[in-house]
Amino acid sequence: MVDLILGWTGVVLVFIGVFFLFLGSLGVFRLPDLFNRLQAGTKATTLGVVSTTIGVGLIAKGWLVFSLALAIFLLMTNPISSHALGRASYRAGVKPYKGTNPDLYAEKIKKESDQK
Amino acid sequence: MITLFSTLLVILIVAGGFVSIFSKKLLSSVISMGLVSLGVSGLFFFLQAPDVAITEAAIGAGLSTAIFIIAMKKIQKGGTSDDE
Amino acid sequence: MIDFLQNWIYLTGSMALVGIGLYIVLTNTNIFRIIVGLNIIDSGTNLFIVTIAWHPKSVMPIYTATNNLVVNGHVISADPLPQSLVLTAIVIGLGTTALALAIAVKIYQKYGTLDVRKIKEEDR
Amino acid sequence: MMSDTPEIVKKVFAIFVVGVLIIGFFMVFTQMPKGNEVNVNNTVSRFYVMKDVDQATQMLDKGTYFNKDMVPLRNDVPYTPITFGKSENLEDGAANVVTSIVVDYRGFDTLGEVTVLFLAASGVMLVLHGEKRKVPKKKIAPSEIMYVGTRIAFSVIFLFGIYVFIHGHLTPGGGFPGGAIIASGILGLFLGRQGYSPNKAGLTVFESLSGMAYAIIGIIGLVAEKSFLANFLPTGTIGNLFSAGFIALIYIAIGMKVGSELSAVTNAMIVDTEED
Repeated sequence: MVDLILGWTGVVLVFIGVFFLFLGSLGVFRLPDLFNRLQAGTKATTLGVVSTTIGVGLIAKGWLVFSLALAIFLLMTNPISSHALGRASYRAGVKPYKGTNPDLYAEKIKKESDQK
Repeated sequence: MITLFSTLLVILIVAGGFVSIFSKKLLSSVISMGLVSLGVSGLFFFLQAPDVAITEAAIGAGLSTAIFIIAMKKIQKGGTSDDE
Repeated sequence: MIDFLQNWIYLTGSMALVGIGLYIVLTNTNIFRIIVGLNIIDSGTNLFIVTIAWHPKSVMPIYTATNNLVVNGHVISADPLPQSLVLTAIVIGLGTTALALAIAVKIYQKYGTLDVRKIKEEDR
Repeated sequence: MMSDTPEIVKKVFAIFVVGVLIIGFFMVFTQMPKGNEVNVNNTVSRFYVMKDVDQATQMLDKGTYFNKDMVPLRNDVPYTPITFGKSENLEDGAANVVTSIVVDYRGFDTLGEVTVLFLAASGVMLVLHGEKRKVPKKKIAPSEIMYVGTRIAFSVIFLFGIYVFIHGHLTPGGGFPGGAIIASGILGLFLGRQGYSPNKAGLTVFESLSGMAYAIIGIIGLVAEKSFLANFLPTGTIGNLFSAGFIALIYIAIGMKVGSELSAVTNAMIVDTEED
């Protein structure tokens, strides 16, 4: 009975993950500029991949420890890498979409350069 | 099914090779070289060689591309264009 | 037809990589691009050697609880010897690439260019 | 003169050479055996899979090994089937056959390969040594998130690299990918904090010590078993952690050596870049 409940929980988690992965890919197509696409691609994909791996771990019990470790590692590294990408591309001169308001990072850069 | 996947991967690596031939920028050439390494590591997995696949993914696609980009940064500011 | 394709798709891919790398080495004069071409040739030859070790019904050469390599006295795994050769060849490839890049950086600092022909003219 | 040659002639010549090469390869491919006919039963390495090289040596002595028409294994060799988790006291107890070839049957080959890697790394450090140090003009400090995040991620990556090379005889992986994983973690540290530099002398000492450990293990085998790099520890049940004799020891040495070597190469490449 417990096995059955865990298995169906895993299936539901996998479906949630696939749905969020679909939303992420839709966002990459639809959103206007690099930063918005990066946000869609990272946020939706982090939740999608984490819930998919945990669901697979619940379905196949032998892999539960591995999938939990994988999920924790993804939760740690995926937002950091996305942050680094966005910051580096802003520094390299990629212009944000013209509706972006307020642009707080530009003010911070200006303050930093004034201090020097 | 595996034949379909491996055919797609072979098409991917050949396309990556052509990108690294015809691209004007050195940086995109190097990055497509990393893509070729990643595709080859996937093919190693389909060829029943998981050891080689792990090694190729860690070294060929990761460290090799990183060392290339570091060396390119060393010779030029930004290091994105060809030597003029 | 499927068996024909299964073996030949990998051979075709590896030889296409070797051809692409050779074309890059022959047509470019920038040292960095030549090193890129040599790296692609490296990948192609590794893929070729691993392909020789494989046949369509093979399993991976690791004993696990569900994966037995010897059935009825016949060895059904992929050949592990070429795989171990390739395993070491990849690491050596990284070492030689790093050495070549270091020498290229030194050449740039001395001559101010990476073009092979200009270096030749300055040397004369 | 090479520089007088127009670009189009060079390209046509290159396409001609590549075409001749590829046509030659395809002519060779028609002579090769088809996918279904290739079988490990007809190659030398079947005894590596059976984990019984003594049989091959006996057959070589009798002169019956390299026959033209090799019969399947069950007719000419009495063998004991290997079962995961049950077979004990094999000639080589590693569950991963590639590992047992790399470290045990062809360990001397791997020693030479590690030497080549050492020569390449020391060449990189020799070529890039002694650059002039300049004060950086403008400095963009990496953000706090990168600084903290790379440190936490580095600890996890380091742990994973150690796991990979300790379990090299049970799962895919081993010393070379484990060392490369550790080196990529250290590359992340370089990206997270500007001006980071590891302890160079410590890296060199560590690398030399692990290289020496490999040779010392080989000499212990020479003393104990009368052959360089022979397995001098008992093998256990296939599939356990302590099952493969000295393979785990050698892979720990290789992993530490490759990790510190590649980190030193990355350090030598990256240090002068930042002093623009």
